[in-house]
Amino acid sequence: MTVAIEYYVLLSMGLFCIGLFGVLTRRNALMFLMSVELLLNAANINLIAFAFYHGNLTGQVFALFAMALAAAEVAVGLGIILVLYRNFRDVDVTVPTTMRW
Amino acid sequence: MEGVFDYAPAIALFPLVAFVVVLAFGTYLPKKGALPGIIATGGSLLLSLVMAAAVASGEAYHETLYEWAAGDATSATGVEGVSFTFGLLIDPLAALMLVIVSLVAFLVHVFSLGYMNAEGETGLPRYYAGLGLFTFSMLAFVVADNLLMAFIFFELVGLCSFLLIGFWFRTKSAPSAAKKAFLVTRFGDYFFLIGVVAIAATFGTVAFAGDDSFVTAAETAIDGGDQLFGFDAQTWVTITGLLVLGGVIGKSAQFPLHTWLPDAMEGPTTVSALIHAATMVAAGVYLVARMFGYYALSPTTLAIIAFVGGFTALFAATMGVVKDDIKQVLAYSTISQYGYMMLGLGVGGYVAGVFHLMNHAFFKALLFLGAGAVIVIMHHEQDMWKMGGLKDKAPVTYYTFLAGALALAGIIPFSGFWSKDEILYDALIVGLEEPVIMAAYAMGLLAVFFTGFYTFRMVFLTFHGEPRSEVAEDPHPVGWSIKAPLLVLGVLAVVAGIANLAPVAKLAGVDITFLEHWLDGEYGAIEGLTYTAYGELLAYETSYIGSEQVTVLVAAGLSLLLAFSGAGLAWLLYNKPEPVAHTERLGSAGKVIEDNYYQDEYQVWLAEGLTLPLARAADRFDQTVIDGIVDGTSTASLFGSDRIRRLQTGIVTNYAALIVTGVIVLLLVLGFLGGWF
Amino acid sequence: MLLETLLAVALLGAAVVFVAPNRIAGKLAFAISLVPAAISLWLFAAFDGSGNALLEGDLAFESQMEWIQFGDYAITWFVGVDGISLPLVVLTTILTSLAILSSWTPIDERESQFYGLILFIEANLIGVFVALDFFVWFIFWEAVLIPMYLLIGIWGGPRRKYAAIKFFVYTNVASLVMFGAFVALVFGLGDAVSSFALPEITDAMINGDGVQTALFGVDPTTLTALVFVAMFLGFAVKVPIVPFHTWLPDAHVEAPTPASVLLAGVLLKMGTYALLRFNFTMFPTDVIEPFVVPIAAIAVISVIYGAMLALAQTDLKRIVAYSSVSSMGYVILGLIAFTQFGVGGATFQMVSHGLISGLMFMAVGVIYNATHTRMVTDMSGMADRMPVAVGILIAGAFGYMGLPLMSGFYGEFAIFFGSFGSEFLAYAPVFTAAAMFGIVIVAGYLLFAMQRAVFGPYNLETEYEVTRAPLHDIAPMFVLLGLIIALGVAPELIFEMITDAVDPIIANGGDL
Amino acid sequence: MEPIQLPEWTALGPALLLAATAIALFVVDSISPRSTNRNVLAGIATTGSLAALGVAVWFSMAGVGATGVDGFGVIELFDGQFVVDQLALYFMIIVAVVTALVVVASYDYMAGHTYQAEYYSLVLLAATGMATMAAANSLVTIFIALELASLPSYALVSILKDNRGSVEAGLKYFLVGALSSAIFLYGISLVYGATGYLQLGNIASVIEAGDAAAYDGLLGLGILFLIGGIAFKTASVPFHFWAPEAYEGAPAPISAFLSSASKAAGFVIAFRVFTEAFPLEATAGVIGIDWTVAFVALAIVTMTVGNFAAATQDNVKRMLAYSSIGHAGYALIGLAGLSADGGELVMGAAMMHLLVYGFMNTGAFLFVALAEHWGVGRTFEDYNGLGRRAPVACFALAIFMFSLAGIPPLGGFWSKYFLFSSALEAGLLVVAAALVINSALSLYYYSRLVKAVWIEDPVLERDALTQPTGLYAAIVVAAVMTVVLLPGFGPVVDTALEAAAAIV
Repeated sequence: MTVAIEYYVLLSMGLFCIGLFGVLTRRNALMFLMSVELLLNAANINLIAFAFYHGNLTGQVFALFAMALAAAEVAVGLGIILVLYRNFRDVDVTVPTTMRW
Repeated sequence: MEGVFDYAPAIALFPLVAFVVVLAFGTYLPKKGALPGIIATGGSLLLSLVMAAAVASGEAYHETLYEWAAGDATSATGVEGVSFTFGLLIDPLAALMLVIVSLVAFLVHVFSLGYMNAEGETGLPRYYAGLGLFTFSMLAFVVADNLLMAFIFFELVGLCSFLLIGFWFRTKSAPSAAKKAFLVTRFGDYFFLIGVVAIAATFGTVAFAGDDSFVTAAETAIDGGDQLFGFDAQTWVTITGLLVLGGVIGKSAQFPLHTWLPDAMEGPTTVSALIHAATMVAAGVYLVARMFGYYALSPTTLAIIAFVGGFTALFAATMGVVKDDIKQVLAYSTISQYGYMMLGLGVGGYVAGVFHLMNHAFFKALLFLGAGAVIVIMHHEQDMWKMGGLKDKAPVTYYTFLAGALALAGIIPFSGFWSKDEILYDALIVGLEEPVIMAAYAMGLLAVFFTGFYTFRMVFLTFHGEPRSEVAEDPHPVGWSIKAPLLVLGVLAVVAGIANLAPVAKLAGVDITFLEHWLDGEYGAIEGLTYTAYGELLAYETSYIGSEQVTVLVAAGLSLLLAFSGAGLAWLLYNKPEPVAHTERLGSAGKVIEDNYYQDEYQVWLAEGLTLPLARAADRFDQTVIDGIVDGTSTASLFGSDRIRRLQTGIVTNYAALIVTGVIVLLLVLGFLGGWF
Repeated sequence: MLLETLLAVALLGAAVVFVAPNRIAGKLAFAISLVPAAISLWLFAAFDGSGNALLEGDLAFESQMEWIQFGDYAITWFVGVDGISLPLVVLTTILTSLAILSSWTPIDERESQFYGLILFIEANLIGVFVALDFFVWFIFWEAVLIPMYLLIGIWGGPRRKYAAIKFFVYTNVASLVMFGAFVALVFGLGDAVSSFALPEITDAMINGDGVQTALFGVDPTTLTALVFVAMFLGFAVKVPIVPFHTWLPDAHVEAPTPASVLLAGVLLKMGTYALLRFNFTMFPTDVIEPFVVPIAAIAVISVIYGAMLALAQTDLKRIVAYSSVSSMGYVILGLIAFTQFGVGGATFQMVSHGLISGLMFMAVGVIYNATHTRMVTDMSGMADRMPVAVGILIAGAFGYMGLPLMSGFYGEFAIFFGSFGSEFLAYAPVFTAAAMFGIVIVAGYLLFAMQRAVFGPYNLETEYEVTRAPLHDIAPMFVLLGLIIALGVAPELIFEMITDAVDPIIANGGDL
Repeated sequence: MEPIQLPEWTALGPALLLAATAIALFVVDSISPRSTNRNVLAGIATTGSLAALGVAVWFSMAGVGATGVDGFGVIELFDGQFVVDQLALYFMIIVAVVTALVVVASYDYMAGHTYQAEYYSLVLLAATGMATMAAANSLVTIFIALELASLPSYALVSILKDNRGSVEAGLKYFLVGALSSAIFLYGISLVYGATGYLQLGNIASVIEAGDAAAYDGLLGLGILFLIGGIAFKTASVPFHFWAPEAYEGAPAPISAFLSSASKAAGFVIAFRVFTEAFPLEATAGVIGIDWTVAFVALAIVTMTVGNFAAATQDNVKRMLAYSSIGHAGYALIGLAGLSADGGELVMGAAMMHLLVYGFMNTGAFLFVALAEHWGVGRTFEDYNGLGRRAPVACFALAIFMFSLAGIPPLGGFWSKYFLFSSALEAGLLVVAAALVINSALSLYYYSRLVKAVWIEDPVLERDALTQPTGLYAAIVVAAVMTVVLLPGFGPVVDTALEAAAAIV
């Protein structure tokens, strides 16, 4: 028995919304980053589910790419958060506001 | 004599050359530029006499010399193409005026040697250059063969007037007077220019004479019953005629634009004599005479001219009565006398008007130069109350001045009597039919009394009685350059009347009205520009009291009686060793007159009390409202800018929120439009 | 290629002067500027064109080549002169040379940049007048703004920054409006035109069917009318016409003298020139007709209101600036009259006003150099110390008042004559008479200013001796005065050429 | 016709050259990690970017990707994952030009900084990503290329590790970027769900065949999310929030690089995705609305927000950053004006604008780099009177500013005009009007900068300023190009129109 495609989409959308909620509410940079990972994974769920649904592998392959890229992104992100901490003594993303308006 | 007309342009060009020479090299010339001026005006005088002789031999000259501008413009009367040219028109009128102008100009140049050079004035090249430019412009105006050229030089003499009135620019009053003179005449010229433009646009020509003159065209249009610019031809001719008259009123200092002339006395007295008495002021009257055919087509205009003239004659004469400054008296007298000329022309007395113009030029130049001599004698004192007793100390000045005064007062047999009498006679015979003219005549007549009074008040105060100041006891001697012009003009003031002894002619039946014949084209003339031709155009009815002779006698008797009464009253009041002022006796009327009927006040109020605040209000409006809108737009933009950039709060979480909001908004809009939900 | 040479000399000259040492920049620039002046005079002498450049006239010195093809429209390099533009080109080159000469005294810092910009502006001004492709024209038209902005901004008076940016943004906004409108017009013409060459567009408008395509739901007739209005407004700012004039006094007052000379002398003429070239040449008379009375009314208001504003000023430069507004009103009146004398007189007046206002600004500048004030209220009796400069100032003032036998008179007279008898303009005599009242007010404010500033007892308190101006300050003014009188005495020098180019425009009016 | 027939993969030459240069820089640095030879590093980077530029120009001229008789035709690689046509080459040229300018300028700017090699190689890697974006023809390659461009950019922005501004900029850029790429990826997944394909051409076929009709909401949402991702890359509203801070805080050459090249790369994927994958009419049939509507709205809002926010900035770099947002709005007209019956004019105009923008905006930011190199400060007031000390650079700055404002006689005028005219022709009256109004406003703040350097008097006396060769060279080249593009705009128009015609 296969799960109908709608449920996958609903799942991914739910995940996406959770991620979005995290992005909007988390002030800790790391939490922010994790929320973004949730968003990416929501997309991955979609890709894989649709690949299954459409019967081609494109989506699955792409999901792999996406995961690799997410990892790279995290690497860069962590680097930036590190220097952020060095400069601002904090990882709160709302603290650096020297530039605005 | 035909060929001599080829030299006609030189009459005007001589002084122009003098102007250029003096302007460029005046400082280095002996007499600081007086000599080129004297030579040039002398040359002009000679040539003018030659022209007059040529006209006397039966020639006349009308030639276009230079095309200024031309183009296609269809006039309201259907004439295709228009060309604006410079040309010469030398007919009896112009020839006469040429002689008058060049003669007075020459004499004034000579007089200036004594009046300006001898007094050690600085800036003399400027003075002589101004005189040269003036003489050039005035002569060119006289010979102009079309209205536009006349306007051009009419304006240029105004410029010279400005420059020469303001000769002593380091004072406060002279520049102010110069400005006023130019502005007031400019106001008149505004109407004149509209008139020129209107005439050009209506008839496609601005020529004074010939078959394609605007006078002929206007006649044709009236006869043809044309509609011009929405008016019938007669009305339109009246309107344009009145517009041109605006310039005349300004330049000839007629009411209500007369206020500049008394102020213009701030200029050197020589300038007053030349420009503000004998010639430039005459330009207005001359212009009316020049285009008399046009005015003759419109009885309304003529009546207005006559009325304005009569009114001005009386009005100015009353003001002359109370003035203490010798030049002021003469200035108001000038205004008054030009009023007579206007009256004469307005009643169709073309010859009378021109005759008085000529006589006035001589005797008023004489009086001004005489006044100039007095001023030199008095070490530049102009107040008559500080003079007195000069009769014996300066006999030449006194007797020539007296001759001028007698002419001005209209005492028989001096020149002024003949011409003034003729004007009044012409006014009377028309006035018997036309009530308006009668009123004008009455005012003119009444003015005779005042003329006699102020003239002799001036003579008595200046020359008679005891010296009333130290300088009057120890007068400054004057040289030949002052005396000679006075003598020449004095003789002319006495004898010039011979030119047209109309009353004598009418009473005795002798044919001695030379000027009338001269102007009627018995010698040389241009067709249509003759007294007879004008007479045919005139629509005036005339009638007599009894017979013609009786009327002549009545008119002459009345004016003589009044002149003598005026002079007599002055003799009674002022011919004393120690005369006193009687102004107080006039009561509040005297105050009004002394203040010149508040004419200056209201005109100054118009300029400074009304126009200037209006201008300032406009400026404030401009700065606040109009510029405010411009600046406001920029302020509003920058305010908007300031709001918009506040979106960028600097907090990255807000950015994420805004991004999400943006996407949702887009989603809602697109989804709604696309029907996704 | 003569016109290209003219432009190239000025442009290269600008580049050369820009890098030259400050010490010699002024003299070098003057020497260079003589070349375009000479070329333009030669063009004037050798001019053999006839008719109107936009109306199938026989052009002089024209050249055209491919440039850019975008979509259905070609943009070409297209230049040439006719009887309207050539006098303005000569005016530009001569005025530039003289302006450079008159800058030697007042400009004492960053000279090479200053003179470089002057030459650059000259090139662009020439370009505006010779361009016959819309884009060539527009590029030069806009490029004028940059150097003028810098000239005002760098070498200007105390409020120069405000004035410069106001000038820059305001006139640029106006250009954008006009530009947009014109592009819309060309699109509206549809297939009738394939390039932005002005003669081609004019042909399509006048001889062709005009706008046939509805654009943005606006029907062709309305579109044409809207474009006419938008272009008029765009140019109205440049001219400037009341109520779009407020940038002008600020710009004029703050600009250094030579820039004022060019600003008043040539830049303002760009607006009227463009009005003539575009609004009154390209549009059939039935498009213009509904706007005739409003435009004439605006012209009259400009004349009178501008003059009234001038009356209220005490800064000599401001007086001359507002009087420019007033004078430009005459030009508009002449243009809208749509007669040979009206339009021809307006063109003549452009040249004439260029010379006279240039002269006035130079004279005021010379006095300012000596006294460091322009306030009428501060000065008194300047004629005492600077007789020659003041004499010229007075001559210029009388030129401004339209003294006969100076060029201003002929320009005004021709305009008045042309507009009085105009059958295109309803109530023409009334409008003319109303506008003519300007000649009284102009006399009023100029004489008032003269009386206070140059006459009377000398009592300016300065820490130094006020002396006569040097020859290189005086000489250019004499040249200008000479030209003013020459054109006043012999207007046919250029009027013949102008009317030759104006006639086809009038002929388009049909049996008006 | 070329005498030698190169193998097909060489069509990606420009991108490959950039990648090779990046690797070469790593290698050189690894040879002696302790010493840094700036000349060698900068030389390699410059050579590499110039070589890429040369190759791209050569290909473009030689007719690679051109469909005409004398062209080689469009070259498809890796089963159509990449495609090299005139469009791709055109944008590779832009990227390479900007890269070259930035690299040259960085020689002086980065003097004294650590991580030289890393800096250059990151720049070149990002450039590789951008060049690849130009050629990417599938949502997969597009996403990967996009990330390849983005990740080095994050690092580059925050490369001044001890500079709080730089770090803050990097953080914000990264966070917004991460969010955006997640949204983009999610959009891709939705489009994939609706059509079953990731390759652009295939997506289009599915939509045209009507097979996606059932997923109208899915597809619509997907397209919207794709727009979001693109908007991030092009710094368009509402994804522009990172730009002011990132440009302000980043080293100025990097700001130049991001605002010119990265933006151009963003636009090339936008152009390609929306023309190739979502044919207007067929897509509208599915989602019920023209996607151009979104771009119309975005264009207007973006240009307005950018220009208005720029008008009252005090910080020069920030003003340029907002101006860059405004220009993204202008370029968006290229998409907004597309229509079923063509649109190569409007898209071509946008492409021209991006090219000119590549010169003038890079030049402007490089001037800021120069100012930072001098250490004169960051605000308008700090710039006061620079024209007296450095006339050449300030003259160039004036050229950039006026060109950015779009007034003649500079290159910026043409592209802005063509945008305007094609917007009018496309019937976008409101967009055209917004363009005009914003141009008018932009003149104000651009001329403010000119005013500062040329007109204002310096607040304090300065000593003579140095004239760093690299920065000067880059600025002068950019300025000269900006001017030369006025008379020489004809070829640009032809190339851009041909490139646009390749996909429309």
